[in-house]
Amino acid sequence: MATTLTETAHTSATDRKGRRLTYLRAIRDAQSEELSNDPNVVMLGEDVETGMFGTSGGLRDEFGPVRVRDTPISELGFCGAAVGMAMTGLRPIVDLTIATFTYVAFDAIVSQAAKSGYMFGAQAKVPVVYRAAMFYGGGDAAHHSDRPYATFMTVPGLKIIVPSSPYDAMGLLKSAVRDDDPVLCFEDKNLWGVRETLPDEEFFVPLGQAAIKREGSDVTIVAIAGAVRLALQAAEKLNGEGISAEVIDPRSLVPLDWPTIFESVAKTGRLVIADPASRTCSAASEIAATVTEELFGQLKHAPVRVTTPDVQIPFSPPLERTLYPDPTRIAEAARRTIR
Amino acid sequence: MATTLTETAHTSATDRKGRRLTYLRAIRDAQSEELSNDPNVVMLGEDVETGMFGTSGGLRDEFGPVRVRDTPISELGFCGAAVGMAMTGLRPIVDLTIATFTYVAFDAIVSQAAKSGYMFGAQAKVPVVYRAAMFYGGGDAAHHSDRPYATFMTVPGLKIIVPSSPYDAMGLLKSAVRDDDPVLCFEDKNLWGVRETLPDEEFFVPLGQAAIKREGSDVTIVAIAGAVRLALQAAEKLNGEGISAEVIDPRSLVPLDWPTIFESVAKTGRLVIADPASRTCSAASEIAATVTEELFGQLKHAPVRVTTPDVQIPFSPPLERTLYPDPTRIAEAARRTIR
Amino acid sequence: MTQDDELLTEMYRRMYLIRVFEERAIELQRKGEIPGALHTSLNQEATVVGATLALRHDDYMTGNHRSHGHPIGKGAKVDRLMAELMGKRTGVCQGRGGSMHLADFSVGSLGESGIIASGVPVALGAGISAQVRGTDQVCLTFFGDGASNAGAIHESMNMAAIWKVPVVFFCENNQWAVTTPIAKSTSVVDIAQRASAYGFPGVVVDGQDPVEVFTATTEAVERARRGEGPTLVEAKTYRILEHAEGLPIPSKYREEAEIDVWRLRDPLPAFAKRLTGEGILTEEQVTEIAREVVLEVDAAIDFARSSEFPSADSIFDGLYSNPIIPLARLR
Amino acid sequence: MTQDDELLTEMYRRMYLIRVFEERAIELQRKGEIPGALHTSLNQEATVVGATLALRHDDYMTGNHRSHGHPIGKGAKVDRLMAELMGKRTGVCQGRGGSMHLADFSVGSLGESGIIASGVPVALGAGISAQVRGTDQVCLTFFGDGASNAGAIHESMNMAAIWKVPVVFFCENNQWAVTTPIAKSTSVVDIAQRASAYGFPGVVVDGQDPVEVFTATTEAVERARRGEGPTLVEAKTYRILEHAEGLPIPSKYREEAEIDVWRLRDPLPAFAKRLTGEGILTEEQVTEIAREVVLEVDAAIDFARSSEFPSADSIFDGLYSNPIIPLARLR
Ligand SMILES: Cc1ncc(C[n+]2csc(CCOP(=O)(O)OP(=O)(O)O)c2C)c(N)n1
Ligand SMILES: Cc1ncc(C[n+]2csc(CCOP(=O)(O)OP(=O)(O)O)c2C)c(N)n1
Ligand SMILES: [Mg+2]
Ligand SMILES: [Mg+2]
Repeated sequence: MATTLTETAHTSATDRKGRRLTYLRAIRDAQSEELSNDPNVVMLGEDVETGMFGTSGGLRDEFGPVRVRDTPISELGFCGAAVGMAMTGLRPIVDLTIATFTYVAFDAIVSQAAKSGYMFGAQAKVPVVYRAAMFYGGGDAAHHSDRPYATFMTVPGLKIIVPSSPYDAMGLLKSAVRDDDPVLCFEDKNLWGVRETLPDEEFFVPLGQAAIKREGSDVTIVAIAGAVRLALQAAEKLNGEGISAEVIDPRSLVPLDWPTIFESVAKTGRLVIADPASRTCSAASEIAATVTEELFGQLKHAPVRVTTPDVQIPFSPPLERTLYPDPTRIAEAARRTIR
Repeated sequence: MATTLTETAHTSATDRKGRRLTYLRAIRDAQSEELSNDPNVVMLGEDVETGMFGTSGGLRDEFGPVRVRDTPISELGFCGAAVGMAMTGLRPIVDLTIATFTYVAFDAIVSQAAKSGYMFGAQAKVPVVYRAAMFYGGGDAAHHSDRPYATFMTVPGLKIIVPSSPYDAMGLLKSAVRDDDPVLCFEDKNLWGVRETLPDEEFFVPLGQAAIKREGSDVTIVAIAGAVRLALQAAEKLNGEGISAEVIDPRSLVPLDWPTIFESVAKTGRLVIADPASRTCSAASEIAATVTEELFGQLKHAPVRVTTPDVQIPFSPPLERTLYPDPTRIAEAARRTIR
Repeated sequence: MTQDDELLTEMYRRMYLIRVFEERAIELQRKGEIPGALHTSLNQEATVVGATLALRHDDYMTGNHRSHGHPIGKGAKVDRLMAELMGKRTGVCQGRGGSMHLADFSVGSLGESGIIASGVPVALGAGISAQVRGTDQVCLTFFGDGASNAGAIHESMNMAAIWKVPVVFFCENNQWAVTTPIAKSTSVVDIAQRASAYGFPGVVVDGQDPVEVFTATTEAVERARRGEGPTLVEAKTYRILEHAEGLPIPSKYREEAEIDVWRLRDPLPAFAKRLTGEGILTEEQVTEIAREVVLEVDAAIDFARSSEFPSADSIFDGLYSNPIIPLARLR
Repeated sequence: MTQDDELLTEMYRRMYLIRVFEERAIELQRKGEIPGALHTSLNQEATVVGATLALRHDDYMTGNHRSHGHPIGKGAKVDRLMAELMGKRTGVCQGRGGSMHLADFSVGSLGESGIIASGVPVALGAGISAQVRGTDQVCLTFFGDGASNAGAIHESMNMAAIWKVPVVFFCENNQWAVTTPIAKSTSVVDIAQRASAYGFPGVVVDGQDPVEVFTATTEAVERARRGEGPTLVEAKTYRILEHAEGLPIPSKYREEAEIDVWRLRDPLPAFAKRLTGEGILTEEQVTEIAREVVLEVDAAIDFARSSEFPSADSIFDGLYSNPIIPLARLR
């Protein structure tokens, strides 16, 4: 687990002026701002008071143990509790630490968080955020390496954000906290150390608004979470070969900004999706299927998915290393759509 | 819950001669045959000794309470226990009764059943079958109406069967029990009462072998579980209009019989997928994306998905009724690929 | 009438209201006017009302699949509950919830859950919420004997104990979980004993005696309100009918004699007798309550029947509070 | 040497083997030869070996993320364990598992689990399996103090109790779960007390005394083998190092003084002193054991280092026993 990244001192919107903040720090500060903004915002999770990975460091001291609360190892219980909190006026942020731990809490997230608003005829709002880091590529093996956003995309009633930069991490997370619906926030561990200078004034990134990270005209690359910077590297490579790639980061997977993707593919006629999750029933599959359905006549080539193959993640680094999308595979896929 | 279907007397391969058996009964008899065949096969689940829905009626009396065992309401615990049983020589069949209860057991199924074989370097085999009925269309509301096979398709290491007839229910389930990997069996409640005469001699349906339910040349309809008979009705309609539809039932979603689907689409150039699950990241999306990737040049129209929209299932029958794929929508989709 | 007498009268009235509501609901289900399965609280009315009357109007409550009695006990209007059972637009959940998922937020009923034990952590959260927001609300959560073996309950009880959350864990031990008797599924004779694993009180009460249930629950509620943390209350009661209407069980799983013993312990005539015996109500008043209740339920049925079904274009309402427009709703 | 003396000697040897294995593993992790995080059993050797030596060779065991000590205690060869930590093909899991997921089926080690508490139901299943197959095997499952609050454990304990499954629930209470002290997360002082909720015995032992641990665990194992059901054994021990190597904690969460108290209770010198004091081993024999163990671990490291990494074409091996050929593996 990377830890040199950890920063604990507090930065607020007003005092981050001009500083380059890490992804981790942006998450921490987003929560800090939301805790400051609304007394009904609370945080809970294992070891959040200490702030293990750096996303909650110092918050307990500032906001007290009632609002920033360590929980026992009882994910099912406290994820369900967060629904009760959310339905009665609080806006909990639940830190599940690592994405595979969502499985223990699956019933609370699906049967309670996703369903209560609908099932009770809109009597209930469920403004809860579940955060979880996606560890992969670091020798953490099968129990700590999943990227399960697609698993949750199969569940109507949830919203899902996948920030790929410090800016998005802060802006999306702040929007998620203020959203009246349950939002899952999947944070890519491989981005923890990425730094960026954030705006001086408070800002939000709305859910459902993709970012065009690079404009291009020959091929559209939709990239998710950690794959965004890899896609940009691929685009750079392709540029050297005279191929102009447009890179789009959907930023939220539910809702998904279809118009932006459609517009781009209508222009380029070619689509590559770079998705670090495993292949079957992935976000990549959904995007490929939908774009094909909507824009078939304008496609010059089949959409190509660059994903992790359908396998559990092996511990051994030489085995693991080959699995995820990388700039080479993304560029190769883009070339394939053109040749 | 339909119950007039319940039959409790025992039928074995030898004495079912010529009788038309229901889907439910085929499941029961498959288990009975496997319990007879191998002393290491055991069944567990809530109320299996009584055999609530008719899939285990009489089995406790025949095989005793050690092998056919009622459990407390502890899905996480007993689904995890089944992995320990499977790794030490037993072949458990776990009856989870209704598909949404898999959520409570999600961690056991994903972190233990799906991962142990791989994570322990093939030291372990995990021959466990988890069975669950998909209730939908019967006014059971959001907590009892999911069709979550795609949720589990995102998890490498699991196999998934979706029988659409008494023959397949018996043949697939028997294969699943003898398979050395974890298999999820999703049984469509809307098929419980469907009857069929089964072969006199013992038979198996291998996993990964689709059934061509009707041959056709203009459009391929891949249909899943309860949608198979609806697709056949649609094909009948279409036939009257001079459209020849080929209907394919994949029967298992993992492994999926790609060659059969590709061959059919290569012939027809058109694909409709009828899938009773919700749309996003569905099996339908996966099939659409993969077929497009492999056969783009041969497609005359974009693959069209006929699914349930991304919504939780409302209780009120007039609301619920409109949601699922039906012969009209399937036929309309097929026409759309041709017009 | 003293305040106590009024309370006892209201207790009887609500018990009777549940009784009539459930009996009529069964009829309607058999006639096909109520879709789906129906889990009633018949013969458990004393347990339900003894528990819910111990709560303040603004206290919270969560429950389970056996869900009609709880909101009635908590004071919900039966017309919108009945409309919900019929799947009507005027239903308390706009026809989206149905029998297993009643909820009436206006009386603190935060929802019943069709997934066993999954409403219990929600109750924990409502209790934490009261603490954080600095109110003195309490949350009571109903669960069955079968549910007591689910992990969610263990986790919730531990957290309630360490944080002294104002929650009352209320076990309706009706001796059976579908066809499984408690002795077969549960490692202790009294579920209340489980509280010893968390260091808070566990008490057993006679679930057929509404006053005993009320007294014990009131003590638990007061303890919670004082900030002293949770209590586990176990009421011994019994389910006489099948697990659910519309779910006949294929084979016999319990003795008629066992059922007969409990038939003699029907809480309604017993409580009526006590109230008249103690001079709190006259026979005429008892009859009058019955008459009023029947009228109330009749009116609820009329209301439900004459209500419309939700319109097809409302299907997505409430799925999200900030709606997402699906790209292709029904294709 | 008497049989008892041999056992005590073996006890010391395995404790020492864990000690050296862990210390060397930490060095290798720091040098980058072992990837990922590393949760060691340092200072918990008496607990681990006292528990595992109470098992028969063919008894089963499951464990958790703090996973190296358990298989060593159960008798696994350290060379294949070390190779696994390095991700090598010769590793006990062919390099697929790594530090948190050791398993050695040849000695009954059915696997450690990186997901807290999720190995406990697996142990229940192994116990049920022994019952069904009519063997007299027992399964012991290790879990931590933090894990004791997870629902999976509650469910498993209840089922073990009702079916008298031959399982020993063994809690390594090292006082902390990452940065959370037990008093903050857990509603009872002794986790052993939780057994009262299931009606089976719960015992507390000094986890720094391997003989006390062994004796209590042996009693639990024998009880299980006799068909009398589970026992919960809680060993009080302590984690002196950080939660995991490679996971520095950003802020201070416990007092040095607390750690110091436990430093004085290091089980290895204490046990060596006792063995020599009681005349079971001479000082020379103790030194000789140390020398042998170091050689064994050195050899293991050599073996691991000289082994190859798994080949890329083996990636899918073991994902399925009856393999599925993925359509497009790496596209
Ligand atoms: C997680 C889950 N497992 C199983 C079921 C199916 N089920 C519905 S009610 C019930 C029995 C519940 O028994 P108990 O808790 O005693 O409540 P009772 O019905 O007796 O009131 C079961 C097993 C469910 N709804 N949810
Ligand atoms: C379900 C789950 N939640 C959280 C974690 C992260 N985690 C790993 S170890 C640990 C603490 C475990 O404490 P304890 O059970 O006392 O074991 P110890 O590490 O002290 O041996 C936590 C929270 C996890 N691995 N799995
Ligand atoms: Mg019950
Ligand atoms: Mg610990």
